[in-house]
Amino acid sequence: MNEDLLVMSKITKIYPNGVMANDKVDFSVKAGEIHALMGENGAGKSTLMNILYGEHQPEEGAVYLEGRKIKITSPNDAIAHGIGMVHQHFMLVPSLSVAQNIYLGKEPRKNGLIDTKMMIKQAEEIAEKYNFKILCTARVADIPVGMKQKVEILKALAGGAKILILDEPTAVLTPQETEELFHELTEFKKRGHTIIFISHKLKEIKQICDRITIMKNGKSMGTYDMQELDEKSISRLMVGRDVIKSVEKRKAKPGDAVLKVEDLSCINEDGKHAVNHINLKVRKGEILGIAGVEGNGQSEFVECISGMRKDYKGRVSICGQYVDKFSIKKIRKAGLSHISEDRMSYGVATEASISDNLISDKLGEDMIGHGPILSNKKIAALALELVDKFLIKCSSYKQPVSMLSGGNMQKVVIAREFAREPAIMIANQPSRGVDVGATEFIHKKLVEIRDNGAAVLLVSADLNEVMELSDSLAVFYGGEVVAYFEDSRNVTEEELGYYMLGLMKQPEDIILKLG
Amino acid sequence: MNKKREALFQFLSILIAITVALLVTFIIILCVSNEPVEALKTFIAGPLSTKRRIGNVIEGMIPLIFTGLAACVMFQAKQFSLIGDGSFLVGALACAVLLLKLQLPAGIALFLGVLIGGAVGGICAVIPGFLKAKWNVNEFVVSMMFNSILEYFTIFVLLNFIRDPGSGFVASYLIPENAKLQSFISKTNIHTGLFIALFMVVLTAFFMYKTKWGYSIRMVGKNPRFSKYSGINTFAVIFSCQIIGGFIAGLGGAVELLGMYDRFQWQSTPGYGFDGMTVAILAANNPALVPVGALFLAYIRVGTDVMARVSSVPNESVSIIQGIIMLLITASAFLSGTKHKMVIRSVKDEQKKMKEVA
Amino acid sequence: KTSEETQTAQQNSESNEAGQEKEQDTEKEEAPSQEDVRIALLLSGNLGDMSFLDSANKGTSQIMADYGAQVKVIEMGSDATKYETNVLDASDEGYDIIIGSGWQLQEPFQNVAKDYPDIKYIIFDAAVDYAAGDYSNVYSISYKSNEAAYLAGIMAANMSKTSILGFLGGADGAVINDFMIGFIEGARSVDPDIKVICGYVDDYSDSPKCKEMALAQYNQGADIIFTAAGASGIGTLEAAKETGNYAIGVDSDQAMLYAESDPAQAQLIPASVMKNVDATLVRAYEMIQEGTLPWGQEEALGLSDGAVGLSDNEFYQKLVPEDVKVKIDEASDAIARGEISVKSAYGLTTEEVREIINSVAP
Amino acid sequence: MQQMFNIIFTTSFAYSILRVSTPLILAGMAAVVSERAGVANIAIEGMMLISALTGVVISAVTQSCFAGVAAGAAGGMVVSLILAYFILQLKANNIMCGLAVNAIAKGGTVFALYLLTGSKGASTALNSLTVPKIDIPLIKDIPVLGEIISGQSVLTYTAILLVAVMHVFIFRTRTGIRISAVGENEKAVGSVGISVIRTRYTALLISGFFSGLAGVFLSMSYMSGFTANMTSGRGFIALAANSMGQNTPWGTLLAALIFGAADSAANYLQVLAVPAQFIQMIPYVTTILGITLYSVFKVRNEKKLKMKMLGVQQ
Ligand SMILES: Nc1ncnc2c1ncn2[C@@H]1O[C@H](COP(=O)(O)OP(=O)(O)OP(=O)(O)O)[C@@H](O)[C@H]1O
Ligand SMILES: Nc1ncnc2c1ncn2[C@@H]1O[C@H](COP(=O)(O)OP(=O)(O)OP(=O)(O)O)[C@@H](O)[C@H]1O
Ligand SMILES: [Mg+2]
Ligand SMILES: [Mg+2]
Repeated sequence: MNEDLLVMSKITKIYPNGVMANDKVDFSVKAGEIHALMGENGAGKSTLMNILYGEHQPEEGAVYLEGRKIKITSPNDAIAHGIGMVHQHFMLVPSLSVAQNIYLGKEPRKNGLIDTKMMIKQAEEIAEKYNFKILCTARVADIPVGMKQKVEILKALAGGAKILILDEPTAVLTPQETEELFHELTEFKKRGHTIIFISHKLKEIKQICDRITIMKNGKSMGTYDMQELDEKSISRLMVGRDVIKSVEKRKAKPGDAVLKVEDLSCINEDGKHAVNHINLKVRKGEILGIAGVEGNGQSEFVECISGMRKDYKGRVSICGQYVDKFSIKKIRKAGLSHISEDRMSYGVATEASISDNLISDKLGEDMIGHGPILSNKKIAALALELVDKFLIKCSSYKQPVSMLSGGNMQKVVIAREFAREPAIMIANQPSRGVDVGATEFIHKKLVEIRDNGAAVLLVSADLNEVMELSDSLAVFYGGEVVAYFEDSRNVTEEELGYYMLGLMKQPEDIILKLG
Repeated sequence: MNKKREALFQFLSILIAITVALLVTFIIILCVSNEPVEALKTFIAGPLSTKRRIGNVIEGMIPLIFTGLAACVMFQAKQFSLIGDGSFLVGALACAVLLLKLQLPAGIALFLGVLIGGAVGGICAVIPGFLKAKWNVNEFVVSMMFNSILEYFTIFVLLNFIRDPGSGFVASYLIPENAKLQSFISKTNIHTGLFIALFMVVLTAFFMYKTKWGYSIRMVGKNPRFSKYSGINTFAVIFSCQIIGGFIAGLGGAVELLGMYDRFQWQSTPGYGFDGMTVAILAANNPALVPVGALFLAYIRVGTDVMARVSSVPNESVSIIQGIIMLLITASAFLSGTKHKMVIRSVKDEQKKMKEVA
Repeated sequence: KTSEETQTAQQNSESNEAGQEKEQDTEKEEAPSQEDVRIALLLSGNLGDMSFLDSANKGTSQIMADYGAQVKVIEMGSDATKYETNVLDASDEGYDIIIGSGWQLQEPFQNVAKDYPDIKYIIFDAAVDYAAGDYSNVYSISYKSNEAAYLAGIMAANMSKTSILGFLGGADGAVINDFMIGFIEGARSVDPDIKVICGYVDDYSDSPKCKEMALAQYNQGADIIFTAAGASGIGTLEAAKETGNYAIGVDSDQAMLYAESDPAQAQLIPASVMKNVDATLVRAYEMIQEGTLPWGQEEALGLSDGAVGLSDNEFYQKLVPEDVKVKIDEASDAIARGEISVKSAYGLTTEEVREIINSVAP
Repeated sequence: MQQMFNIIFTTSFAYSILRVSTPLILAGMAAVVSERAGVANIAIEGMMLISALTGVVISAVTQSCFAGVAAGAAGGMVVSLILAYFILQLKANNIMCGLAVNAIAKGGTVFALYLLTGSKGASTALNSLTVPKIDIPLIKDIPVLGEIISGQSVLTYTAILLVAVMHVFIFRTRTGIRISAVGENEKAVGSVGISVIRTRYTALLISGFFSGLAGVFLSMSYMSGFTANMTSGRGFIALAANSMGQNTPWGTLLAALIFGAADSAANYLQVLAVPAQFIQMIPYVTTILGITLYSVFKVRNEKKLKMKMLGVQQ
């Protein structure tokens, strides 16, 4: 256990755009440990792991496995050496089934053709072995995000990985799912596997990791035993200052309803009733949190009220004005801002520059130019201000967003949606994949606009986040509201968990108060 | 790596592509000609050897600029529509019909003729554009099919409405002289349509990069879901960008007719729509670079023509050589290795400097 | 007369290759002497049209072979904006004679020729407008293809069992319609009630489509199809073979194309309507040498000049019944004497053409 | 109207549909496989042209029909290999490369034809062979159907057989699945250790193979020889068929048949006293209508179904 199983030595990586993402990084893991890799957004964690997995080639440095120098020039080499990786962003083929995705590249065959039956059987077996509940015949395009994450993990496991790299696997999981995953990971460790675990959630890291390596600005800040460090010192090493864990906020003074939803129902692409007769209002100066296991209608609900989805029944109004027939442009004009949960698909245009991404919702406004004309000056000023204010780590606002780290992409979304003072802010998983410092910042912002009189609808799979930020709280289960707490302080995490899993439901009259 | 170096690299890799293309060209010429050096010389220098040939290059550029711009606007929104080809044809047809059917006074004739060409070119794009925007019907297929329909339509109109039976070949009556774009450099056919083309370049570049609508078009091309989410009317963008493309191509058709022809005589598309796609790709979809792409294409066309004319290189090698140059010109991987090494060196230099400072 | 033409045609195909060799020879061995006449042949399209461009090329090749003239063939493709430039370029490059093909070169020739009075211009299958200026250095050849097609019509109507004929043209234009109208008139002169299915391929190189259209015509009862569609026309010939019907070729003796490679195909082509561009170019060159060419004029050459005609070869002899041959010869003489005047498509409007088509539609 | 029906409801018309469709089916398969791999193959047209000539020349030289067909298919594959090298290795723009290959094919085939036969128009001087037509034993005796289905070219039957093979290949074999996956998310495929480039090479090779067969069909079955530029845009129609067929082999087959039927109808309806141009438009109008109706129904149905479910819920 004391021998280093895998050593990465003096790894330097420079991207074609000249960003030095890794600067002579030393990194080593021991056999049978769970090793945490932490650092701010853009610190170079994903880059280092992508190098280990053969996706990128380093400019300098070497990798040693069990003392022997190995060459990894493609994921194929990495897989051959028993390294598996779960990427930060999904690497799935949407039109293929879960089983096909898991066995992509290693499909079982009979008579030269793929043995689909066998493949599904094997997939079911492995899912069962690791206690993951997924439907192996479903198309990946149709399954919720949390389930996709499990498919990713199974994919790596089915590949026979001895060393498993998990790049923020919990960012899209519910607490329960995370717990399950952790359980499996510890099982895994017992069987002698080694795990490299990237996460921004200190609690998780503390819970399961044996050792931790911290990165900052492309350099390693050293490796420590988990016991050596408390949460404070970790964040100090990462960010260079203490991060206050909980957001200070005054008690809410809710005013009139800003967003009102009346009897909303919708059918999703699978033909299921994703949202069922929901009545809900969000008041001026309050944060209404929506808790729930992913896939219980939150996504569809947000899509309906933000105008992304039109085929629903029911009415939505903002500031007393019915908006359900409005175009998205008009809905936004009526005062809605919307942080999308799926930043890669909706939140950003990765090929476009940061500034282009920051102005996409402001075309009707003079802040980027009069009438139909764009003003480069105004745009530059706005972009500089937002990059500065929202701490987006980039070399220039003209950089394409694709060159940013995941967390910094999220900050671009946040910056755009906060740039105007919204009447109602829908924040769907606002701090997903964002480092502690930035999470704190986003939370502060949400509270700030609340205090300035905006209504905030917060949807998050992160229970801590919902409980900490929300003034009042609703729980979604099966497309319905199953619980409503006018004061979120009146509920415990455990109690919430029961509602989220559908084990309990409040009486109608309490829920009706929400509407 | 700084901007200057980046640009230098871009330039170098294009230069290498051209050099390789010329080398391959030379080898081909070597096989088919008994005076290869002479032939290659006429290919490279031929277009510049006389005023008329320089004129040919510029004349050849004009329609390419229009269809190149049209392709740029549509490609920017990731609309892979071929409607430019049909719009060019029908734009010219509409212009001819208008001028032949109405006796318009001098100044107005030209203006209206070009404008109607654009308008009808835009109208041609309505069906493929609408179907794509509304029901997501593949615009490539629809525009391709629609172009064939437009071709037959053109033949029909030409034969039945504007045909001059006195002309030995199928062609319209003579276009009234007062509507024509006059050539302004003696001994060439370089006509005032060049200014319309350049004006359109400026206008399109301004539109794409300096207006909100142009911005919307670019964003829809980069990520339509993102655009929709941001409140951009993706239906209008997709619909309009094809109509704008059709409009510009239609203008081009009218300008080409009024500048280069005495009669309308096309019975199939002259193919400028496809050439426009090539130009747009060469220009990396940037309207401002379209004249450069058009110039390049026109230049190699005239070069190969001259070569086929004055040397013993057979005519068929013209399209072979043009094809090879096109194959190589966008090949971008030539220098990528070297470029990466240069990036690394410059980053390290910077670091060293930083250390020295510290 | 016709058999003479066939011979020339055959000779031409041989001399074609000889010409190629000669071309290289002259370039290698002897520097072009001062006396060599330099000729440019400007084609408003590309070679391989299996029609009048190929035929013109054959003619100039023969001039080259027989008279030692230097010939440069320039294929100008389909972009009409290039034509005038090419004429100008050729004029500047000091050719003695510039030959151009077809109506599309009419206006370029008109624009250029008057500025180069020392150069001789010949345009064939079209004519410059002599009223529009001083074109005393331009000679125009036009062909009365309708006359030859008339003979084909007589032949077809006599040989048809179904009384339905077919015509497939390359595109709806005067050059093609001239064939069609002559064909229809000839057929009607035999049988006023005869039906002719007329179609246009709208493409001169889509032989599969032409074949498909020809098959459709055969299936609808036509048993002889006259095709004037350039290289597409090959499709008609093949359709004939596939259905065991007859087809009539155009421009060159198309039976001879197959005489060796595919005799079964040749057996089904009783005749082709010839437009002997090659012969007329050679004739013109000879007249230049003799000093008898009528510069500054248009000559409309027809049957009597041997410029057009029906091909006469072993297949014609074998396939066409004697009495029909006699009728054809009679008609040919009558046309030559001016007793029959065949309607021409030149100057007809589309509507008038359509009326004619509809009048014989089944 | 009556006249129209008389013309269309004949066995010879129905028989012609299969024949007209065959090159589209084959080229359509070429489009299916390349499109699935995420490389729009504009060069099918050019590959067809090159193969058409190659097949004719080799069959004339060897006097073996099979050798001709094989050489044609191989010709397509060689061209696709070159295309793949430029697109995949040199990272050249694939549309540009496709247009370039088409230009080269157009000039190159005429040039080669001239060198070989002295004609720039057609290969009539070569004694090339054609693929035989065969009767299918039992079916040929069925009254109407026999006349329509039996007696087609071997290549026509091969084409239909190959559609079935392609279906199995794409949905049931490793390579097939990987080709589709690469087209959808190449990063995902690369991250499981499959070479993206090699997968695309394979797809383009197969695409070349089918383009080759399509070309050979034109010159060795449809026609019994090569004529310059004889493809006349069929490679592009195949792209349309593929798009109408939603990138699936059977769908593309159906689309090709629909186009073929419309095209045949246009050929048969030339006798009608309607301006020929309007008749010629039929296949293109049909295609646009077909592809539009498909999309409209798809969108409408989904929405209707959803709203109906919501209504019922009430
Ligand atoms: N493909 C790329 N091209 C250019 N630069 C890149 C690319 N990917 C990442 N970078 C840059 O490299 C740096 C490190 O990025 P990396 O993705 O490794 O960060 P990270 O530590 O994983 O951050 P996060 O927690 O946000 O995921 C960042 O500055 C980023 O902008
Ligand atoms: N179909 C989908 N539905 C919802 N979300 C999706 C979908 N596909 C992808 N995503 C989003 O893509 C992202 C995948 O990356 P991930 O969230 O793991 O990165 P991250 O850890 O947040 O990034 P970083 O740490 O670099 O900021 C997730 O935010 C996930 O919500
Ligand atoms: Mg990362
Ligand atoms: Mg991250």
